Amino acid sequence: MGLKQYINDIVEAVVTTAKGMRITARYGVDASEEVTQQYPEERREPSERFRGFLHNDVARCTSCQMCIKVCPVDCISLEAVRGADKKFVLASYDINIGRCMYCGLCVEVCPTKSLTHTSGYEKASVNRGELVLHFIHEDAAEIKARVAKQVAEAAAKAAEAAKAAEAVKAAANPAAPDVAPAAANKPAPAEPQAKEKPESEKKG
Amino acid sequence: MESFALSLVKAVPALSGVPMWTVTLTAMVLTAAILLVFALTFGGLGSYVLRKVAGDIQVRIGPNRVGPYGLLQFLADGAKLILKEDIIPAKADRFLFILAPYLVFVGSFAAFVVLPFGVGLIASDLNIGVYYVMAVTSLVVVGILMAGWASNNKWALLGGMRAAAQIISYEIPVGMAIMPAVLIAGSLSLQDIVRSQGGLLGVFGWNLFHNPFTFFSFILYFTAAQAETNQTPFDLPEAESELVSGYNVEYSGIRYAFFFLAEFGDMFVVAALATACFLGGWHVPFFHAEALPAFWGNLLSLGAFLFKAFALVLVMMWVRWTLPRLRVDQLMRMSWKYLVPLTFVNLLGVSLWLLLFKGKGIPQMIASLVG
Amino acid sequence: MTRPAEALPTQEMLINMGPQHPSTHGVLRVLLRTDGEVVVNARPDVGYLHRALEKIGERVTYAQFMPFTDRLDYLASMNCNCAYAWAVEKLAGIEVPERAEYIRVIVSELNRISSHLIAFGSFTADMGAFTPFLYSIRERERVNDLFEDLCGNRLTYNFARIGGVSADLPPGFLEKTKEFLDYFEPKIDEYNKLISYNKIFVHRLAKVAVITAEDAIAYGLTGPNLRGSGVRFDLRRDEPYSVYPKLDFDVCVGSGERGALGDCFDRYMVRINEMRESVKILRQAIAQIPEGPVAAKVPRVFKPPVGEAYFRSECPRGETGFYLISDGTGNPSRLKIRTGSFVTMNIFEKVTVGLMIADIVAVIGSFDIILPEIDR
Amino acid sequence: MEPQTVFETLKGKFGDAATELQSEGFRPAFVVVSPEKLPEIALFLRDDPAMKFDSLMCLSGVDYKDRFAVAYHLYSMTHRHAVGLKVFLPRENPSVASVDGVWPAANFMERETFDLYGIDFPGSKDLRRILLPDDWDGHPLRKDYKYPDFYHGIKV
Repeated sequence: MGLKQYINDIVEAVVTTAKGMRITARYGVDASEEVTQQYPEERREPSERFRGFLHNDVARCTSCQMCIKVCPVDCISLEAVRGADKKFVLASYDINIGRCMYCGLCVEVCPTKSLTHTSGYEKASVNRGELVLHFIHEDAAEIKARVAKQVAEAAAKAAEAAKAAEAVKAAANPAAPDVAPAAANKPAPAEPQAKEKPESEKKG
Repeated sequence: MESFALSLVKAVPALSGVPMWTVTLTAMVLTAAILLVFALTFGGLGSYVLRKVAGDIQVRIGPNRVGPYGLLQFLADGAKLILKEDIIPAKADRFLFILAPYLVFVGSFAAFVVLPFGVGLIASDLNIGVYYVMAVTSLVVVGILMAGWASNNKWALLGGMRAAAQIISYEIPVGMAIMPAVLIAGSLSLQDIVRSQGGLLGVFGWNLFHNPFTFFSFILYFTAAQAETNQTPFDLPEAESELVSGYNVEYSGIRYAFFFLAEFGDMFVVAALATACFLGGWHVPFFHAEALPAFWGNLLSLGAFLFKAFALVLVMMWVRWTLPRLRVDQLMRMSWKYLVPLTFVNLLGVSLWLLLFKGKGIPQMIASLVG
Repeated sequence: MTRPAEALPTQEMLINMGPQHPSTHGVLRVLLRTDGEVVVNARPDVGYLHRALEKIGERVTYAQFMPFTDRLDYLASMNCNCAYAWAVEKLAGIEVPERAEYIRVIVSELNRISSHLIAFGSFTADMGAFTPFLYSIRERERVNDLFEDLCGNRLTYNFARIGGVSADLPPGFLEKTKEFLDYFEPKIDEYNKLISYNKIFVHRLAKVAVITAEDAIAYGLTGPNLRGSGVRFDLRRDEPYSVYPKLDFDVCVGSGERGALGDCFDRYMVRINEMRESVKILRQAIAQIPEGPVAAKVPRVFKPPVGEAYFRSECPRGETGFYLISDGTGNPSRLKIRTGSFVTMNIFEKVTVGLMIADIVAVIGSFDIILPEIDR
Repeated sequence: MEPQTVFETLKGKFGDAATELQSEGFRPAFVVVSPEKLPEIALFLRDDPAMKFDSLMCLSGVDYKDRFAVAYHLYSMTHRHAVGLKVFLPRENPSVASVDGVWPAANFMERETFDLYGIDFPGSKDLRRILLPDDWDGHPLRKDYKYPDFYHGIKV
């Protein structure tokens, strides 16, 4: 290592250090460069498309289960029963936001746009159970019972109406075949139930 | 200290009935207490300033929640450190583990004794002041090595070893860089060194401007001292990204606080020494503090001294937040291949200058030419 | 007094660097055998973050796997999203509207900038300079803001879809991107002044962990790590996909300007220079982007024909390849992910012999590995 | 060079060792070779001046339910062409010679395949489990893998 190199090294070290220090000094002095946001007091507005906690507008939900099918982590579960007007009635709709990864696939597929992302992102809890959002606060069993009752009532009514009609018909044409009551007398179906899959299938 | 006690007895007649040694002892304890409080406060406020400076440089805000402008952050931190669980690893060498932080702290705190804070504000004006500072700050290395060894942690051990190599290597350039001031003053006493810089309006008498060699001495001293105090770019003993936290990785709570305070104490000692040796110490520019009544003179000179020292501390922080870290072999190379030869050359230069120009500095020569 | 060597035996020290260590960029564990500070052998031990993504891939449908690609390299989710989408499209032979391709390129390059920013920032932080890290985070935050406007998330974007992208650009996005580019370009020079050419920094990196071009190819290094060794190979140019052929950009390679060709400094500089090239690509893409639909018609129940496809694309951390095997059902029968970081770790043991502990940190930083990509 | 030519060259050079060319629906096309001849074929592909497949892009294990396969995606930095190489292995004791002497890049990927599929690579420099713990039971990417309920007493 020659003397020239030696001195060059020293000069280079001093010059590059000075250059760096000038930049840091500029930022140090210039208070307007500060970018910190004082979080709890200052908040930035989440953007329009922000994917926060999920929210289901249960009034518009048709229990089509698209969201359940598309969810990669199975965080949505719902129970629905067929109501008196043949439409499904939600008995429960739960989203486990502790498991949700906010991918937004469920919102995309929702045909009625009842499932949406809100701008909420703050939640803390000491146990995982609290991280399950219940969108229907009533007890599922109660709803089921009520719907079943409605269905039964409707069925009874329909049967009565059918009977009356039959009576009328019978009066008009006694030879008509007996068909109507069979359709109305089906028991209330509780079939579309998306129960959580067993734990072992969700590894990962 | 006896002389101070004697003057105290003379000034306050009521004390004449008390045995002399009690007065001396009380005075000693009081001085030590004042210095300790100063050191602790500096440690606390220093940490606040460090973080604030870091925040400013890094386009952040820094502490601002506790107290106005976050000024009381250090109290909160201190309370946290005191209340924290004191963990001693099961396989640590308990005795050494407990002893190490105190040694480190004592090493940096003992240096405060000879720092000339003002015209008459010096705990003990030792006639070997500079030498004493160099000696006691070397105690730090024993403590750090002890901490590294006793923690029974490989990272801590590496940190301790690095610290030992580093601090011992950098003692030499530090000592040699400070020699010019000693040569000019002709004394090892810090108070004498400061007094020797009082002429020419209290600015141009500074050793910094004495001649080009002293100017370089200052730069070299500052660089080497940065290494002595384990500041970035020489913070290898606690290199966070390599050694996790180095020698103090196993320490927590109040024991960690001692290392922390010692680090800031060291920072101040280094800055104060630079101030005393190169920046005219407590001399107030364009003003004669010595001529004032004792109280005001001391107050003013104390202010000047602290201002200069703090300014240097700020520069140290500024460097700290700008530069990356050296590697351990480069650190050694820098000391032995660059700083040591350069400080020797500098010392030679200063000596020759003093010999050739009969101890006169450039400003002095200009002054004699002009007037 | 001289001692015989036996009286003062020297022992090699075995140190665990990681899985919890500030500068292993995650949960990498390196088993160091050192002689004092000198590394005799450094053996990487990976797998602490294994999430069985490939197994998950066989369980979920093609479309459902998209959010998992976010988790592949969380600093460059967009790149992984698009890579997966391109792979599936190659498998099924889907034509993607041009606007969608442009959008993909724009987000990929933006994400490349943000990923390289993190690489730069965390690398300097590893080297002991903490300030540039904060500066890089500040710039990255702007990219994140842009992405939040675009797709609603700041880290795991899940933006690409098979056959296109999930949504068109929001109004004002291109203008904001341009604004960001104007703001960002001068910052690169500032970084260079602040740290890249700092004497200490250069000394820490020059001639450390030199990888020759032959080794780099043989060990399968890709991306900036390969180019750092002076191999001018970039998938965007040499195996063009999407609309990259229509864009003009340089392939940055290491030049050995501060030491040897293929050292840590070269790899670092390639990333810095690539940010500039990305800015260049972005400006062109913004100027050229056509109007039109952003997604092709893909049936909701998507079942690609039986076949196998391997698609690789240039991600910030090297080549991310998807090897997809379809058996005609809705789920992939095999979904192999080849990631840059994983293959890069292969050469780690070879290049770290004889370095110092502090250099290990530099090597990890210069490889710019990311653990979720290694462990998948 | 097209995979077709690669296949024909291999056929000419190694005879029946190159068993099949999978091209319909395969991007890139695969040349299926017999596992016994793999080391020589790999060396030939790497060193032949017309081939020069100096880079191993990807090495993957595949479970085709009735048999295993190892797929090698090769690329030539010199000629900028790509080809796939595939060996089929039986379900019982699948084993194929390691190629990490030919392409050092193979080491980690072979370890991964060994880990997740249990395919043995005799001759490898260092064949240990890589992603899973050393005492993990079974090879998870096999189609017949059963998820364990517990690992060291921890519920999985």
